[in-house]
Amino acid sequence: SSTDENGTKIRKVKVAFDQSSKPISYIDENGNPTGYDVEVMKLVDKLLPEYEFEYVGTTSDDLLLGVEQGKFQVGVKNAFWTEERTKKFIYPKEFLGLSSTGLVLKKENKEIKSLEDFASAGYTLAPIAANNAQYTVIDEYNQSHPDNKIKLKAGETFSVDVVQWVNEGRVDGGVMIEGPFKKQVEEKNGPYHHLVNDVVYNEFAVIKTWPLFNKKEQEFADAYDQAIKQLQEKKETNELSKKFYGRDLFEVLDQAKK
Amino acid sequence: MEKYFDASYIFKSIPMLLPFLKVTFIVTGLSVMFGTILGFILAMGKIGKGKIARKIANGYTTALRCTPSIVLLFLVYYGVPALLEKFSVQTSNVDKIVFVVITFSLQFGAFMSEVIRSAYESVDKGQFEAAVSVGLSPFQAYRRIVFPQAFVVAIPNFGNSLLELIKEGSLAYTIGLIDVMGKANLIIASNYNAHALEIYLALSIIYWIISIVIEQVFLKFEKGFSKGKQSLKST
Amino acid sequence: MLEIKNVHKTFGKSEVLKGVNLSISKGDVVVILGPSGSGKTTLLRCINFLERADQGQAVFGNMNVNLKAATKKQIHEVRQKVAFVFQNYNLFNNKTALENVTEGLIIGRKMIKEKAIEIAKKSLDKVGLSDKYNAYPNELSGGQQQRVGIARAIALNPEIILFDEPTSALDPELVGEVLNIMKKIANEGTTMLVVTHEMSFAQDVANRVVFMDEGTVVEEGTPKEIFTQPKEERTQQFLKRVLPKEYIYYI
Amino acid sequence: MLEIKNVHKTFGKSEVLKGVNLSISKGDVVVILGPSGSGKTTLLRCINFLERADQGQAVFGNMNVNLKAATKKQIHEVRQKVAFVFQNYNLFNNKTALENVTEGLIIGRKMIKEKAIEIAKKSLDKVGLSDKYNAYPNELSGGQQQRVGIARAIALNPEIILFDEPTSALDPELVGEVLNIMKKIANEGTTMLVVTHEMSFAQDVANRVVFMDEGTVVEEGTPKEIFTQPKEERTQQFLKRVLPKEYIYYI
Amino acid sequence: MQGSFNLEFLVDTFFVALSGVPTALIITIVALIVASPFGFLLALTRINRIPILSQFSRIYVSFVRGTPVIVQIFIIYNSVPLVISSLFSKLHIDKNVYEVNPIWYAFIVFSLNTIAILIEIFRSSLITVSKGQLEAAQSVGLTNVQAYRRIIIPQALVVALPNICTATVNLIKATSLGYAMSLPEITLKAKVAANVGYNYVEAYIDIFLVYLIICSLTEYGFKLFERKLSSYKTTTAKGGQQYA
Ligand SMILES: Nc1ncnc2c1ncn2[C@@H]1O[C@H](COP(=O)(O)OP(=O)(O)OP(=O)(O)O)[C@@H](O)[C@H]1O
Ligand SMILES: Nc1ncnc2c1ncn2[C@@H]1O[C@H](COP(=O)(O)OP(=O)(O)OP(=O)(O)O)[C@@H](O)[C@H]1O
Ligand SMILES: [Mg+2]
Ligand SMILES: [Mg+2]
Repeated sequence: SSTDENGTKIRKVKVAFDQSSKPISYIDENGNPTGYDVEVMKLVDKLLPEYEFEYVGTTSDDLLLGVEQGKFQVGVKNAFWTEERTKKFIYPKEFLGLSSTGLVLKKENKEIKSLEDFASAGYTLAPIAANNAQYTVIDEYNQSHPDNKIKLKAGETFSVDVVQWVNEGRVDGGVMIEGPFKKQVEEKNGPYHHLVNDVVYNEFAVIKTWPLFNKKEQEFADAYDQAIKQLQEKKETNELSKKFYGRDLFEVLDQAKK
Repeated sequence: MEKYFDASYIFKSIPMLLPFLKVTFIVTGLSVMFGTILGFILAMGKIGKGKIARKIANGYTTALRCTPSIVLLFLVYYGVPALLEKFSVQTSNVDKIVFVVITFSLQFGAFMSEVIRSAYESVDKGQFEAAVSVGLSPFQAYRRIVFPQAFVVAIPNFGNSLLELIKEGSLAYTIGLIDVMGKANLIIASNYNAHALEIYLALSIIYWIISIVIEQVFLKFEKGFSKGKQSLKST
Repeated sequence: MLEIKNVHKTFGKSEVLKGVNLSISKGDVVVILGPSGSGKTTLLRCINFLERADQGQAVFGNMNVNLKAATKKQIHEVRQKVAFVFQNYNLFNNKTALENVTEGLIIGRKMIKEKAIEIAKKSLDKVGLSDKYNAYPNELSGGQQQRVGIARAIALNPEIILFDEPTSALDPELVGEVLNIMKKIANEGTTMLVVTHEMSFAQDVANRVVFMDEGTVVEEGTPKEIFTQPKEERTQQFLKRVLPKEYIYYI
Repeated sequence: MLEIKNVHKTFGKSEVLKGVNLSISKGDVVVILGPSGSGKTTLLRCINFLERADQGQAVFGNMNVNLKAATKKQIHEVRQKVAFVFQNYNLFNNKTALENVTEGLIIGRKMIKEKAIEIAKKSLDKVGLSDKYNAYPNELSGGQQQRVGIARAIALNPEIILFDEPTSALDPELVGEVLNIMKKIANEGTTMLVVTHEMSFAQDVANRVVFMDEGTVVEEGTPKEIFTQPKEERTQQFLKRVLPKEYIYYI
Repeated sequence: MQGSFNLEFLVDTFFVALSGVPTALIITIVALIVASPFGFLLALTRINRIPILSQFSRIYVSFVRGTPVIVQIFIIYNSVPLVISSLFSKLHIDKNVYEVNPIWYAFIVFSLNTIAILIEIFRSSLITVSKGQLEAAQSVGLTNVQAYRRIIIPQALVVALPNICTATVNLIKATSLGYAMSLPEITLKAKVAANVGYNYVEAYIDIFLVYLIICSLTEYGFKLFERKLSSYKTTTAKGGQQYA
């Protein structure tokens, strides 16, 4: 720690982010960290003069372990809330953002609106990395619907290109967050814009996302809560949601799951 | 497949990938340096008379030969800090490249110990005997006669191990190191996972060229150093 | 000049040398004969400390050494006096013919380079290799390689040269080449202890022939004595088997 | 029995055989002499199609073969008539002595196993190896290995056996062993063509000696003719260099 | 680590990891079986310098040996289905390429990889058998095929075996990268188990142990086999290469 010109103590903290999860958190062409989660944290930093944030890009495996081990004080990676994680991390009181999570399907399957529908149809799902909370979402669904399970497979993020896989029929559906889907398919210069009439995105939940704090960082988490409240009141998070996800998800906050 | 494949991504991504070879080379260079030192120590254990040293050196080699790099990488990356914390040594400020280098030094040391041992043993015992019989001390005999010949034998195997190391080093992306492989994954992520195939093709071209260059360089080395080396005898 | 007393050597369980005694005067050429496995090579190697004897004494001139317990310094001294010519040459593969010869002089004897090269050239000339100074061993024929081995030994100006079957790795046509060189050196008065199967060499050059079997000296004498009137039955048997027909009339 | 006409063979740019003619009658033992590189090995190999000649004819009994253009079938037939004994034995390392001999009989000749074993044992007995049936090559001494090679050749009951320096890879003590066997076989009337440096064998056993140099037959005749009155200068030179002193009086 | 070391998890997950062993072994065995004949034939094309084919196998070997396995996996995993499905649609074969188990991708990747490794192994071991062995076989009347089958290959195999052993161990290890193809092998299974309670260190220790066990058993097995195969060599005195 060091001191600023006013003599207040400044504490340096490491903020880990998943570096390959555009548009939530990523490294832009110039090598700078950005994305919804990162930009929110940057605003938080501005409101917390006693902290100085340093952003460390990494993989989500490393992020989870690094925060747990204390290598990083906090980590952002579009993290959902799960029971197991509360044992390893501090969840602050206030969430960081919202994530529209949905199923990517072929046009002809657009009637499938929920995980129940998907499971009853007996469809195959694109693999999800085991440490991704989407995996937990599906897993939890399976546990609460033992008679109507979804075929869940663990895999590797880089090798799974959900839109392409669904379109070519390698799988019937994949879990995706709305932001990337929009950027990929719906935007004019998106790499899969030509598939805009072939695949659909059916939201099945809006889920709150959280920063994960190291267990020793209760004080820091409290400071974060203060700051994020101000930001949400000033609607700054809404702006960022529009910027990165193309939609103000805070409009549907009332439907959001924890 | 035309729908998904766009060769222009290959050419676009190569210049983006190349600067990150620096990281790959740093990891490789440091691992070669430390690994070779470790390899020497292990090889000495294997060659020497000490039974325990030999057992340890051989056991170490077997264990590392039997461990996938990715597993070793994770064990070092997660295990070493956990272990050090028990002795209240803080590792949170240590760059992850350090763990990568530790991992591959450990592995390269195992490779090298075999390279060194077999090179040493390939030099006929008579060479040493002839050297001492013309009045060289054992140390002089090793330095001037045995080692230079062993070195020539070791060159191609060293080259192979080096190639192996560079390839295995690509797995450092799994802990988030941004070398060429890591950068490739960042590019893919910035395309929202689209066009991964093209990026990987670009990556494989880069690796392939490096390997060809290294192979050629080592062939040159081998030719240059093998003056007087006896041609292969038929058995 | 060289006296060896009661040399014993065991490998694992087999006793290879069972108390060998030998004495060689200055200028002598002594040939050791004996069937394969009788311990000839082992004896030479013990003399030069390439193998540690289990027991035994050696007297080199006025220097008395325990073959079992010699110190590093003593070994070094012995090796200055004794040169070894190997059956399979053992030239330094990474050195040219000239470097093979200078190596022992410059590094072992700490001679200055110019001097060493001069001596090396002289001894290579002596074995007829004036045109091969810069050839690497693998560029030389077997006979040439063995001659470099001999040049390497004589350049050290040793008091005695040990030869271990110096021609047995050579093609029949190259044998003559090497034997002629050895004769020449013998005639110059160098003391030599030679293990060989070349009976004609033994006959023409040796002052004394030693017949070994099963780790002991069975019989020794002048070539004439050994070849024409061997006393021991074992010697007779061996010679009958080894000597070409032309010699048989001797026996 | 065997007649060879105008054999030519070139390796790269060097012409190794420059039109060799040779004729061998049944029961003959012909020895080929000649300096290293004169093409002796190449000639034998061409006869057995281990090397393809560039030109030439061979007549085996009543079978006329073009050495350049022989068909697979003809080659197979020739190899049934001609056996080869290699300088460096070339025993099948992964087969026992007995299997080395039966291999050609069972697989090459399609003989039933029992018969083949019977024949193989007989020929191994003939070369004095009745106690080594089940030994692998690396368990045999050089002389024993070469004798297995000979047994392998004679078991095929060939019309002619080609020997390529069958003793030059042997220790001096083992040479006699093999030469004796060869004499025995020669005395039984087997036709043999032998490349060798063993003058005493040539003298004792050969009906005819052929001297080759630089790819041609320089001179041929009875051993006596060649050894005592060589006509060509090149033959004289060669013999002077190769013959041991004891023979020199011949010349 | 705040969460202290979880021994119970370590033990439980060991068996989870162990349950991935059959997958790893099946891939290894299939790859070896598929690759052997190709590797052998291509090695022969190199030894005999068959035009085109020998150049092809050289480039092929160079590519496979020059690029990381993980990159090869990504390439195959991304491209094979595309190629096949466009092929099928051109040929009007109405079959869904994508209903395949990911293990098929593993078979393809590792077989292609192993072919290259085996080409090199076979090539180098075949040239250690001296030409004289072939000539001797010919001279007693064996055909080339017979000579290879009965004399050359048995001898080459002995030389090749240590290298085949290394290749096999490397192959088993490389299957750990199957996670990239969602292949439920040792590593992925343990990782999924670890995910529940974030017990990664324990999981990786388990994975390490499992690989250590199967790879050392493999090495041991090969050693036994080698001893049997080289019975004709057993009496070779291995000169102690220790320097005095
Ligand atoms: N390093 C060793 N370890 C074990 N036994 C050995 C060793 N060196 C030699 N022997 C054995 O000692 C015996 C004598 O060997 P030595 O080489 O002295 O015989 P030799 O008379 O020189 O025979 P040759 O004429 O065959 O060279 C042999 O039985 C040999 O097997
Ligand atoms: N495969 C080959 N390729 C090129 N040149 C060869 C080959 N085989 C033999 N030669 C050359 O052909 C010449 C004759 O060789 P060959 O082996 O027939 O001689 P040789 O009379 O048997 O000699 P030696 O007594 O040394 O065995 C030599 O100059 C040799 O270098
Ligand atoms: Mg000896
Ligand atoms: Mg020849």
